[in-house]
Amino acid sequence: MSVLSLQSVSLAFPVDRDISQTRLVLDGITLHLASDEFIAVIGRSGSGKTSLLNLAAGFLKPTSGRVSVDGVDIAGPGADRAVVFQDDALYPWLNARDNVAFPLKLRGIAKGERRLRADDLLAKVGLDNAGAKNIWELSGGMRQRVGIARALASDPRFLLLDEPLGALDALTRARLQQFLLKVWSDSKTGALLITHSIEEAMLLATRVVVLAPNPGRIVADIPASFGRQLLSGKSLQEIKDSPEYRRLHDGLTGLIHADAQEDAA
Amino acid sequence: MSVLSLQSVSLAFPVDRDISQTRLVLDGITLHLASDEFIAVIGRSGSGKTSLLNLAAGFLKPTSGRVSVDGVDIAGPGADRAVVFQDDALYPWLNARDNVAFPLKLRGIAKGERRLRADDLLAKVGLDNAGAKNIWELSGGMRQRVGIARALASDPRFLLLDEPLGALDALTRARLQQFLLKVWSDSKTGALLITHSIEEAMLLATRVVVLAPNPGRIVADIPASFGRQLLSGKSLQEIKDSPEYRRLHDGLTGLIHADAQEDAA
Amino acid sequence: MTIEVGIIAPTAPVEIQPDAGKPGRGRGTLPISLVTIAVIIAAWSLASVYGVVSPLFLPSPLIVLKAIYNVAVNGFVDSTLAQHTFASLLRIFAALAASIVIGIPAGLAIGTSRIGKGILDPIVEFLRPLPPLAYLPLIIIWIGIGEASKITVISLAMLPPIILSTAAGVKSAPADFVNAARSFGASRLQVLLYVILPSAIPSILTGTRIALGAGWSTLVAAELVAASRGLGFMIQSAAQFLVTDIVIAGIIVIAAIAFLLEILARLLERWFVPWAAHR
Amino acid sequence: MTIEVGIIAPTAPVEIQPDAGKPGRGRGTLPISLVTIAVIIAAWSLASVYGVVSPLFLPSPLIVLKAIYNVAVNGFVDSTLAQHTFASLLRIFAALAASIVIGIPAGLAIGTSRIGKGILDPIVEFLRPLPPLAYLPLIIIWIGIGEASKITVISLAMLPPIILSTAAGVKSAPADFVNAARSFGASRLQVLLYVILPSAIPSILTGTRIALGAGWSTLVAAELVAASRGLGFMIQSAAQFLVTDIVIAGIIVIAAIAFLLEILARLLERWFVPWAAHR
Amino acid sequence: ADVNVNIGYQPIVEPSRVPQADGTYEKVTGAKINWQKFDSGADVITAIASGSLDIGYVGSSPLAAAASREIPIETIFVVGLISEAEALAVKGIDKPEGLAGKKIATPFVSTAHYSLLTALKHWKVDPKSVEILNLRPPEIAAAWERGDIDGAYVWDPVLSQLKKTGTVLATSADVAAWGGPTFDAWIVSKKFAEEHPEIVTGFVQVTGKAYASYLANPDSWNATSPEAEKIAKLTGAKTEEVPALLKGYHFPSLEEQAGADLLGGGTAKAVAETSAFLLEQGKIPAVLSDYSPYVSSRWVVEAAKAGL
Ligand SMILES: Nc1ncnc2c1ncn2[C@@H]1O[C@H](COP(=O)(O)OP(=O)(O)OP(=O)(O)O)[C@@H](O)[C@H]1O
Ligand SMILES: Nc1ncnc2c1ncn2[C@@H]1O[C@H](COP(=O)(O)OP(=O)(O)OP(=O)(O)O)[C@@H](O)[C@H]1O
Ligand SMILES: NCCS(=O)(=O)O
Ligand SMILES: [Mg+2]
Ligand SMILES: [Mg+2]
Repeated sequence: MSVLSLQSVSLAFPVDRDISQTRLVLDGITLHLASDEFIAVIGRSGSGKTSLLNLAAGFLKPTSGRVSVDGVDIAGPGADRAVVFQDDALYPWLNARDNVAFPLKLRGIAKGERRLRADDLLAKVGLDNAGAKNIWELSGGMRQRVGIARALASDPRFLLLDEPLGALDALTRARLQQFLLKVWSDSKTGALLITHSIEEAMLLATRVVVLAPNPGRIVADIPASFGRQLLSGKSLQEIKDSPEYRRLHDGLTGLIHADAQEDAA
Repeated sequence: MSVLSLQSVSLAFPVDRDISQTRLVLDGITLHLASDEFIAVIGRSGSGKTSLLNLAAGFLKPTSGRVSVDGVDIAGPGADRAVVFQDDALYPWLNARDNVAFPLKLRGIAKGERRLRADDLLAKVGLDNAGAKNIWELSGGMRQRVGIARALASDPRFLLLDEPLGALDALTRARLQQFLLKVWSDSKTGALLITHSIEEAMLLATRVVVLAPNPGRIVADIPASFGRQLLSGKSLQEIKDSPEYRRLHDGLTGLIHADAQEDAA
Repeated sequence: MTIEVGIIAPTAPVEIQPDAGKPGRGRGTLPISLVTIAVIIAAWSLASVYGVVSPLFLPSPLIVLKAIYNVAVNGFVDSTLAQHTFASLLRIFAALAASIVIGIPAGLAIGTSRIGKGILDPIVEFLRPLPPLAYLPLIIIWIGIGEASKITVISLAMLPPIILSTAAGVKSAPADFVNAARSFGASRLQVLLYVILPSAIPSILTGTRIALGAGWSTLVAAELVAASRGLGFMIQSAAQFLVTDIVIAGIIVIAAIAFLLEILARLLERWFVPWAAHR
Repeated sequence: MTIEVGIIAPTAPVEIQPDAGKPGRGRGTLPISLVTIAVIIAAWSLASVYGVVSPLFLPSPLIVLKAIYNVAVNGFVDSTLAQHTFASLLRIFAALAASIVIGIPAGLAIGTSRIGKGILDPIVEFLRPLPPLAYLPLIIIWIGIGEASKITVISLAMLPPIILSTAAGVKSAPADFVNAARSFGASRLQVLLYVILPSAIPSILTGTRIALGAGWSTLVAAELVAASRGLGFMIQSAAQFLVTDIVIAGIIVIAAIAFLLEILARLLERWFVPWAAHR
Repeated sequence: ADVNVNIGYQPIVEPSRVPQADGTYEKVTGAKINWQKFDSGADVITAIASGSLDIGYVGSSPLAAAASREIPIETIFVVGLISEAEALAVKGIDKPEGLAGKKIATPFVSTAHYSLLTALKHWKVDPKSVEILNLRPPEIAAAWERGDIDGAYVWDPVLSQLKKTGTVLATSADVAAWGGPTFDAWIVSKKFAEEHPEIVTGFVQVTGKAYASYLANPDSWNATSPEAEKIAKLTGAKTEEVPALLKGYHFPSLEEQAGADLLGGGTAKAVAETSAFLLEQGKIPAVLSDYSPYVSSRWVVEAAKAGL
């Protein structure tokens, strides 16, 4: 079992052109993601969720602190941590299928095999017939799903998802939530999911982490088990009606609101 | 009072490089948006919501049918219809404030005045201190809010919003929903909102339009009054607990699901 | 930004037309271009008929046409037009091939690696402004008077635009594209080949088009040295004896070939990087 | 793609350093460039010391340095180095100004308007490959032997890269940017000035840098026209009498000036279009 | 095996173009000849110095410059003394004193440039009082046509173009008489001359023969003659202009070449004087004390011995 760790990590950006001045965006973040965990990160817009994910992915270097996998400091992005981007970041010169097959191509998998696997993944995210489409011919939600399929194709140890379901209608979203949950439990891929939906966080995650802004810091790290309940066949309505669910939902809402009040003060 | 009308509009895209073949994306859409209305469009990913908005905005020409404002065919995009884009489309060479002030600049408003109004709008979307920030220094949700503020700055007769709150956390989202509702009711700006949240559609719109895919067509156009209730001071919980609300919610969910079943058949 | 089917071209006059959504690439610019060319030729004819410019320096279109025919059939300075053209085309293409083979990797190195940039930058910046007429003697001394020296002179003119455009193209590759690839385990080479290179291709094509123009305009200088064939050689020989009709004929042939190559380049662009129009 | 503070440069060797997030623009390339230049000069010295190339054609760095000193103090062909340089700089800058004033609007017209493209395309495509050595007599017939003709020759070399890059920059402006502006009521002119032009600026800057190189490399040809001063004229005069040290001195001066201008261009780029690195 | 010979020529109208066109050089020397065209003597010198050329055609000015820089070359044949082929044509000036303040164009560093400066010296006109412009021949024609210049020291065919509307103030024949002869010559790289003396002799022999044939009956090389056509074809000149262009040079016979006025002594002196003049003009850094190593009458003598 692998663990992705952020230890006392902080991150500062320079203030505009004045590179001698910096603004602290993340402060003292410590977070461990084991490969059997599903962590959801929620927090207000601008609280540093994307920055946190960028650190875990290796796109940003922390100003202080360590980011490591199994104790070894990461040296930038790597095949063990696949990312689904907030802005899809699909390659316009490849069609939808080839975008999904891209991680397979990197591993030298043969063309026919690539095609099969990519089409399979596309079908799983509900895009059965979109393989030959150009990226600019896809709708916003379709692009997000291609991005998810592409990250899964790379078969990573950790999956880092930045609001991957943000542009989807309720039904498609619910289906993809189920799908992600299944991928996670089947393949033992540790997942770090950034979402703005408290409900989504609760239904998928084994732990919900709350980030408060200015500077971004972890104000709560709460275990949850609704995802496992869902997987074990419990109905959504049943789960949502349970007192634990209601309690946690209210608690998390309160945490984010509290932080907003403090903000206003 | 103005009306933005789509009459028997259909839209076809060429199939990849083979320009002799086309695929119908929207079929026989008729929709009238009066300036005291707030229409929410929901529908599955890829059902043609963005395409519909692009037609109304004048970014796309219909393959057949008419798009008009007060009976006059539109000749492309115009200052009467301001757009909030699904992918923000903010100008990277302008900072947040100047992006918001851009429509004011187009109208020749003096610099000082522009600045005041832009800062005011930024504050209203919860970005009090982000005016001087570069676009690439903003988080995804911050960018969306700048896009909303920019569209409002142009003081349009119709506001066309493509999933404007998709990247926002629940709290920020609720605040902005309130804000949009207030803008709409204060300024008599007709609003066309594309959203993937049935709840959001119901809470804001005076009419909820459901789009079914392949080809995109309107399968329901249902009046709603929860927004007015909210404005008149009724509490959110009270509204959500009302039987009308539950009924409509279930109805809309059913409509989208139905369409999905048909899809699978 | 190009006129696409069904899309109201953002800056074209926007009129909703009955055939708006129909397939077709929008009205072309060819008719307007043909009119422009006709106007220019007419003006030229008038200028020579009314003797605005002495025929010694601006022979009429008809005389130039005759000269082209004559060179094509009887030749000039010992070779026919086809032979001159062929000789020059060989040099241009050899130089183009060399510039691409050297320039694109160099541009990639400058754009992607600090060390590459550190080493190549001063070299490129030094080569860029060199006037061919100044270094011609040095080229002769170093590589003699054979084909190699002519191709080198042309290449030296073609390299900088290709290198600069490649480097600029690399810089325009979105960081997320690179990040994505690396998070899927791409090696540095794979990032280069599969992400940075494709991102840079539109820019490289623009650079290549600029380079081709630069190459042609260096042709006369390159063929000043010990050529016995070539359009530049032909033009130069004619110029020395004031045979202006042949000079203009040569210029027109060069322009015509360059024009054809440009059309080819645009077709390639449309075919191979359709996505460039959709960024 | 440039190395930004706190960002692991996607293609730079990725090592997490203790000072990683600290302000600073990453390690510069200057030291490497200086080493490169030193290596080249060393190789050059060795080549001349060991007589690999006859000193007549590759004088040692020391001799060239002396030549530079000598031309600076005593002059060559009746003018000092400062006078030659100043004369050429004036021509280059006048030509640059003219090319920018003509080329950017022309590029915008080609990129944004069907009629503009139809009219200008054939003209630009015709001008692009023209060899200056061939059209010099025509230039003289039309605009005489004064400064104007020299500036015209340089401008003709500078225009195509500027026009092409501007047009390419226009095409790279995302359609949504234009759509947004139009939906806020921008007139065509406003779209052009406030959206398309800024989008095209990174590309225009690249074009201008290519153009400057092309301008310098046309200098000798331009100064074939009745110049009595100028670096090109100096080089040409020296080359004819095999005064190779002066030729190389001239080349070095040109390269040095071009290098300074390039640095200036990059600073301008970094200062005025910081967003280009964040697309 | 065949010897490869690289010969650099200039597109100048002179009798040796005929055997060049006929392939006579190849036949007589038995070597494989690679003819390369150059537009100026300076480039020919560079090519010889680089080892790319064995034999080349240059004017006296570049020859003097090359010798002064001690490039290992040898003058083997004086093509011709430039006489009417180069001249100072002017418009609206009737005496040398009238040149002051006028614009006179000439291709810098050429034989014409040298002649112009020599003529001014002879007339005691201060060169600084004349505005001397650097233009190549086609550009001179254009500038004259436009009225931008008042005169030019240049060669044919541009010269005859200027003569149509101007007057001649001095020709190179005059300048030669005033002590500033200019001429064109064939040179050989010393290394090649040592390795293949027989080829050099053969080359001089064929060239001399062509000259003799022209000198024997100049008028038969008229506009419709095959000779004129061959010359035109190789140079780009118009066939009808060839006879006049041929008359612009004084072509010495092999016997004359060997004499004291030319390769036998006069040429070395002329090169020395040209060099001194170039030094005075600041064009070359130094002159040699003796230019005779760069001139040799050996080849014309041997060629003459071998008979025509
Ligand atoms: N430029 C285009 N060329 C071809 N097909 C296109 C193009 N743009 C959109 N489409 C197709 O039209 C359909 C509708 O797309 P649209 O973007 O309108 O969907 P949407 O309802 O906005 O979806 P989402 O909620 O995912 O954003 C999709 O099937 C898409 O593939
Ligand atoms: N390149 C940058 N330079 C300077 N500041 C930055 C940069 N990127 C992000 N920031 C700042 O860091 C803070 C956190 O940004 P981040 O994108 O991590 O937020 P987020 O939690 O993902 O928000 P959202 O939910 O809106 O996407 C913001 O205040 C933002 O302005
Ligand atoms: N007529 C002689 C020309 S040149 O060799 O001096 O260039
Ligand atoms: Mg984010
Ligand atoms: Mg959409």
